[in-house]
Amino acid sequence: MDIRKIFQQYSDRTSYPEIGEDGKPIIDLSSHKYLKMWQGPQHPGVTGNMSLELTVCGDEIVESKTHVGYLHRGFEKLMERRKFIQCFPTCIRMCVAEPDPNEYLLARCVEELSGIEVPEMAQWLRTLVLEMARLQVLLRGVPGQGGTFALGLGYQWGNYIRDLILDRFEELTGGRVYHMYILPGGVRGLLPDGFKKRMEENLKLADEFVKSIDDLMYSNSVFKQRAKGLAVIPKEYIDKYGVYGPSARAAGVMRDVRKTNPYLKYAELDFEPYTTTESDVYARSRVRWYDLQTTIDLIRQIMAKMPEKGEIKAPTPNVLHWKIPKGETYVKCESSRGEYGMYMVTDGSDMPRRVNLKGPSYTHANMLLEKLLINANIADTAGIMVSLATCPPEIER
Amino acid sequence: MQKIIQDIESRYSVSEKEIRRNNLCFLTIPKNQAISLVTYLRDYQGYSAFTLLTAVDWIEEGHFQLTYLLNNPTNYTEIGVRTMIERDHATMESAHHLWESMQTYQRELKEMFGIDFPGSPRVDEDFILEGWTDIPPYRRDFDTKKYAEETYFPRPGRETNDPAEYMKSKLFPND
Amino acid sequence: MDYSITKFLWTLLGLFIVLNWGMLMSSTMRRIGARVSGRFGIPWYQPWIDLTKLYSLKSQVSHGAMFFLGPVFRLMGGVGIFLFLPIIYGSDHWSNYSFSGDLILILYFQFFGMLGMALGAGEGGHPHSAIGISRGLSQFTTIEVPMTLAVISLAIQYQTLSISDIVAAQQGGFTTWTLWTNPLATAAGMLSLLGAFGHSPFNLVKAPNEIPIGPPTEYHGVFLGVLRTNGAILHVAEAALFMNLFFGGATNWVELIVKTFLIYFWSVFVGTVFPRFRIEQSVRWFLKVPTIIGIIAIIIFL
Amino acid sequence: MEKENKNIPLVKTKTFINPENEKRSVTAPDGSIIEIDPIKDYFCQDRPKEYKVRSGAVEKFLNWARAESLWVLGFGTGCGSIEIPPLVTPRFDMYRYGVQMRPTPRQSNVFIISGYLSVKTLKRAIRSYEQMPSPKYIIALGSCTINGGMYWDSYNTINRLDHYMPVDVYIAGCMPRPEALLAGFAKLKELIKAGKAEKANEYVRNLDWYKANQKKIIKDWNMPDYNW
Amino acid sequence: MSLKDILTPFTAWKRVARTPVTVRDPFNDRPGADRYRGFHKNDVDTCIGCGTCESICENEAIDLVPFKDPVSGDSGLRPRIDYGRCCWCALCVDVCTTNSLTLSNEYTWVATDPEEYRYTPGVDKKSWDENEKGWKKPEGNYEFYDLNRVAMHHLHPEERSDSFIEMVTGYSKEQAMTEADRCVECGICIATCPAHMGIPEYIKAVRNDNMEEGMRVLYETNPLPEICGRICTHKCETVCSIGHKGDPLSIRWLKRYIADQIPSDKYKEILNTNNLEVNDKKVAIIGSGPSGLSAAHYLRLMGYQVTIFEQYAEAGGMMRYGIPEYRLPYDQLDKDINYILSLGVEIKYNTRIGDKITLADLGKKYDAVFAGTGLHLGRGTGIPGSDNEHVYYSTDLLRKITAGEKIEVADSVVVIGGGNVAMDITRSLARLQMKKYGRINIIATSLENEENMPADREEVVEAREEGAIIHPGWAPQSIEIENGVPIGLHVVKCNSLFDETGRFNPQCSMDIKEYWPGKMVVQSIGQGMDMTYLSDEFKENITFGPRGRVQTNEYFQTGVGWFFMGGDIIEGPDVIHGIANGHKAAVGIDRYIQDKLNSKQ
Repeated sequence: MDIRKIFQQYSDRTSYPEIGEDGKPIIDLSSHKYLKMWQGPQHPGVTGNMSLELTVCGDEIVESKTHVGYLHRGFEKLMERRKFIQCFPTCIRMCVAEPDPNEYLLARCVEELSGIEVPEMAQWLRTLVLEMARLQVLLRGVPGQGGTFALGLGYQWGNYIRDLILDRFEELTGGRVYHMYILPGGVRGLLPDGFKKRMEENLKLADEFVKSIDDLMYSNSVFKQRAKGLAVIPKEYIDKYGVYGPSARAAGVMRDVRKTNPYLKYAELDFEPYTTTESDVYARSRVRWYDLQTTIDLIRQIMAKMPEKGEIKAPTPNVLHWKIPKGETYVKCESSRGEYGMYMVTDGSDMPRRVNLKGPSYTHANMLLEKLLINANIADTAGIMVSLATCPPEIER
Repeated sequence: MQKIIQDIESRYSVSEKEIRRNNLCFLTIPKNQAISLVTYLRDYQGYSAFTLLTAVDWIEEGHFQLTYLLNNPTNYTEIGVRTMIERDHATMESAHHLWESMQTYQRELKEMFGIDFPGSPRVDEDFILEGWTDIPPYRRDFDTKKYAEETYFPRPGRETNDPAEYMKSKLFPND
Repeated sequence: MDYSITKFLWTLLGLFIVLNWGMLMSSTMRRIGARVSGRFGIPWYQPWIDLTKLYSLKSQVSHGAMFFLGPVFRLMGGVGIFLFLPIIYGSDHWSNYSFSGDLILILYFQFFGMLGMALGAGEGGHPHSAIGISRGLSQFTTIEVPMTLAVISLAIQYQTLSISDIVAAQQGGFTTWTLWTNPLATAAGMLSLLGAFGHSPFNLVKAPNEIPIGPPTEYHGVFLGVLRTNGAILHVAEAALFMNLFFGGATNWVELIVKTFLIYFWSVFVGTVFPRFRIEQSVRWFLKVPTIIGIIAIIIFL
Repeated sequence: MEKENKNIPLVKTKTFINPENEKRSVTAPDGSIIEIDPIKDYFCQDRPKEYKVRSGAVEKFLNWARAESLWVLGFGTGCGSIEIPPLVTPRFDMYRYGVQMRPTPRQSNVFIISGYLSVKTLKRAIRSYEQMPSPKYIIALGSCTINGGMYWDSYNTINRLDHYMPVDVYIAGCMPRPEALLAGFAKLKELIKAGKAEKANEYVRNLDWYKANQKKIIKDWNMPDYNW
Repeated sequence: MSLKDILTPFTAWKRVARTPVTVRDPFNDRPGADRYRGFHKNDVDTCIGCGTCESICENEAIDLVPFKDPVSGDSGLRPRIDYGRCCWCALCVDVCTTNSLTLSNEYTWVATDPEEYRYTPGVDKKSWDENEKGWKKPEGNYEFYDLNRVAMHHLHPEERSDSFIEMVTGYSKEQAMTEADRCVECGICIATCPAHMGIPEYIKAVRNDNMEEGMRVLYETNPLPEICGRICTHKCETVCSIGHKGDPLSIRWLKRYIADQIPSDKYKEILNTNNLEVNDKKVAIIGSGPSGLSAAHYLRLMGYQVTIFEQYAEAGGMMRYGIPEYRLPYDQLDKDINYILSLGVEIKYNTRIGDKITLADLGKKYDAVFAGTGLHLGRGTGIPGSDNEHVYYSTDLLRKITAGEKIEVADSVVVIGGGNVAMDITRSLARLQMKKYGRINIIATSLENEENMPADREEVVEAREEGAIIHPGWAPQSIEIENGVPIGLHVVKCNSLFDETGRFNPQCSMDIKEYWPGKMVVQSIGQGMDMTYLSDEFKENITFGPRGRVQTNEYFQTGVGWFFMGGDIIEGPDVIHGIANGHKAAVGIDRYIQDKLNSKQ
């Protein structure tokens, strides 16, 4: 008798609960077989401020609903009553963890609709800032995957280096979290003296971190047991559910805007995003780990290739009453989570008619997460959420 | 891009087209053809990835603009399908059968703009707001500043002066 | 003075020392863990402040009588182990109430605390408590299996169920420790100890980012203070138990402190660098590796 | 100042109760029909009580213990929560100051309102706050808690936190840096040691005013007035 | 699960021996970066209270609160920041017109009272006021608005030096919109403009390409936009907030641009003056200069029957007879004047008050009289030789040029004076010389040195471009006369003009001498007024101030109730002052008449 088979027989409950005729699971709470359980918003395992309404049977989730809106500030509405320049401080707060793509996208939308060319130097600086932003997110996000499985050590190390990167941001942009660096037409300053040297020191630490996180997490038997085979995203889900960035690349589908629709200076940089096909939590985390290395390498490349001096800002009309002709556009860039896009409609006035931000979390955290959580263990909700890199503020904005 | 647009124009009545970049264009289509075009693009033209669905409130003209933005993951181009729907009792055909992620967008539009998508799953559930009783907040006729000032409590003690007015009142009060 | 009263007072003094050592040990462990992270960590006296604060809080919630009794039962689990454990070998004052069959009783007390917690936390009504308890009970059952196997192996080896006797049998210097005489039982025991201390990868009961924080979710103030008191006692007592069973016991306090520290550090050593198992993985693991080792340990001595 | 605020007229709005929480009769598993009132059954309905301030050296000693053992509720209500991880990680390490994170409100005594509160979060924040045992303290992090900050004209975020929850310490900034938050903790410790951090009792005393303000904006009030 | 996977994680323990990386003293060990955006600082002395910080702030975090009494070019307000709103984006710093607002790199502010978080940087003392680090506007070509004004196209000196055609071509639409775009709409200029024109409003109209709206704004305060758009002394531009960092806005040219865009036949329609009411009250106006026309315009809008008495054959006063055509073409002048006349203003040319009609007659016939008779008499230097008949006054010459009278311009000319009128006559005579002789030989000299010359800078520059020689800093001593004709001017070096008390007291070095030959000498050192129409009975009731100027109340009402005076005779030579006086006098006259009516009833 194969003991393994008996275990599997009892652990495989994919057909559980029964599915009714309307395609929905039959869940009778009064049968005392199921328990309704909320995770979040006050829950350390939930990324950011959102909540999951789980129906569990034992430790297993049979139905899940995500509830968002705890961070809704109505940005898109607020931006409709702000001038273009005033949108910037507002806009960057749409995603707290990685605010720079917001800045870039809004600036790009404005530039594209009003036809402004950005100077060379500013483009390099923008690329640098975007990569630095990716670096600081990944330094938190990569070990954060271990954190969801209670391996907090890597998170501690990563966060320290992230803090150092934030110091570099502070030097360069004047802000620690909200940088307000990219403005329409260009950026707000050149590299300070000695920046490259200090950055290189930090990158060395990051290199060491990459190595040690590999030892700690990816070669960790327990982590492998937890993460491998968990929450597999089949390839056909990529388009159906809208899967972007590292999550799609873990499924073997190349989705990286930096490569497919190069923007800024990415066409001049040499990099190859990593893809794999396992598509489980481990693979997604591993893709991010490779991304981290790519990013470190890219920052080195950028710092080597960028010119020393140059114009940082193209002249713009007076920002106090800048009117942009009627039009609409969609621009996108690659955030650490995937394709990050902004759709802007202008109507010829000095305020945008409509701004819509599309972050990958919008699809990841709603339909995809709900789908992946079914038949998962309660213990894995946090791991799955983090592996999809959900960022609630970009869902509800 | 041009080829696809010509192809679409031969099949659907495109009333307006705007080519923004060589990989992005917007087409305006009558309401009843929109879902058909989206399906066509998805199934026959390779626009299999759905990027976003959003609405724009053209209150002056009395209609909502719905934009379905589709992405072609093989040649990396994007087509925005725009359609205009009546602002009063706004209703649109649901497209949740095309992409799973669509129902989230439709839920959001229902809540934020009040556009109904009959048949879309969970479309009536609260998505972002909770217990909202005012008009849908993303509509242009909803004044968020006024609402905020009436509902929340702005801290008193703020007063400002317009430089021109202030100088006028101080320097030549009799004018 | 009556012997029983002096005995009781000595035991209380022992309990007090163990409590304080337990708290110092926990803060020290946290400081060591913080060092690996690159931090300083809490001050060494932090547990005392926390405890003072917790006892100063008054409860505002009531979930019924069992809710109050939960921490008390839990405390009884910890104190119970201590009470029947000869913590210093050969000392009349510090041998507590150990008797010839104390090993069995202590195994029972190990479970007792968890059961008490189950009763109390279940009354709390919080789903996290319920899930935590169900996890805790199932995990603890499986922890007990290798543990019991190791104890059985020892019992066969030393032909006794008295801890004092087991310690006595090891008093021939370093090499007579069970660690060397019965390494397999030691291995089984130490592996099950990982589960008993509740550090990663077996901290499923409290699991802060899954079911924060398990059974004690609803407990606060004095209740939490009691639970923390218990934690301090329990950790030292369990470590002392293993010290007695496998590491030759202690003949003085210094030895006790060093040995319990090292035994406790073993779980921290593992816990710091491993993530947490899922419950079924944990159960499976305990039923696999330590159990097999334990069975072999028994077979060898049969 | 507190009195002055109370003169602001409050608009009565209809209170909505989630259907799940309405009074209704249900069939029990054994077939009998029972009346349930979830709000009454699930929650406690007593008014909160002020915690007793002892006098003299005892209170001083306890205050010292409270100040040196600040347990922070791990509830990131807004963007400010992005600066909490640096505090618990090596760079700033707030543990060395006796500040620790707790995952459940029952065991916390400091609530960091990290930035703006949307109406939906406010409801949860109030509930979490009320579940915390007294003495409890609120640190308001960032400008949004003072006068609305960035989101002063948003229809979904509150402007002034002190109308809904009693705030002990305010920290200006958007975001305030971790150091500012540490300074906030230092200030809070100072207040507690001086016996001045009595805002939790103030909340109890002015409960009706706070509740009226809260109910004015939380229309879907499907929880009891007092829920500890 | 391999053994390696179990053992490798333990390598993490090697970190236990490392020193913690924690910042030991977080409050002092890690100050903000040099560019950190911390709390606000404001240099209140540099700040002009323009309020651009307030208008760019998306959070309405900035209030302008009074700091001191306003003066020209400084609103006296200073920004007060509400840290319950601020988001430290530093857009206010980048947009600041004077670079006075900066951010320090301090960032810790903990308080128990939320009301504390409103403060006026620079006024309320804070610990970070002396902090030099922090965010400042980035160096380099980083501006939120264009600091350089759109250059106005002038005719080339060679093209213009022999003709009287207008030398300034005016803005094209594109140029005007670009220039208008630079405005930050602070409104500081309004107070400095004597007429208090709604400058930001009409610039906004230019930006929006809404000329009709612009026209309406202009006519609210200024009925002579074409004229003002060309020859206004644009005091507004001296205080323009953009001027602190870059070129001030070309407010004058934008005004001209608006007026130029509207054809004269559209005026009535745009300004809605087709059917003006007429009441039975009559007002007489003496002189059709800017103040007279302005008063006439506003009185007419109020419904009064207005009659202007003009001593010359054409209306316009000094604007026509004092300003050469290349600066103010007559057709543009006529455009403004004709519009005012077309409103129903009656004008009597060649009618000099004091000759046939006396002021007293007017007082009887009309309900009120306004005199804007201006300064059109030349003032002499009084130096030896200045009584020669070939020593001219500039006013006389300019008038003759306008009237088309023949002027015998000599082939070498010396002009005494460094004001705008001196430049006008210099350049006019240069043009005549060019026409007659084909070359220019004209010298202008002034007491003031180069920096302090009263003429507008551009006038001096243009005059030099056209070939005139300008020698500032010389005091005329005597005119050399030979055969009854001047042949030259003796001057000495002038060192300073005013003594310590500020009185006019020129100090000259008599040993540094110069002699400039010239067969024609023109005196242009100021103008005097002709007050002969004021008979003694009036003079009793009218108070005179220093330099013979009449003292009036704020509505330009003299001691004689029905008699109002305004313009250059009150304020000195300046078109825009004249216009402002006329407007205000019109209000005063209206009040006076209404009061009289009310008291009768």
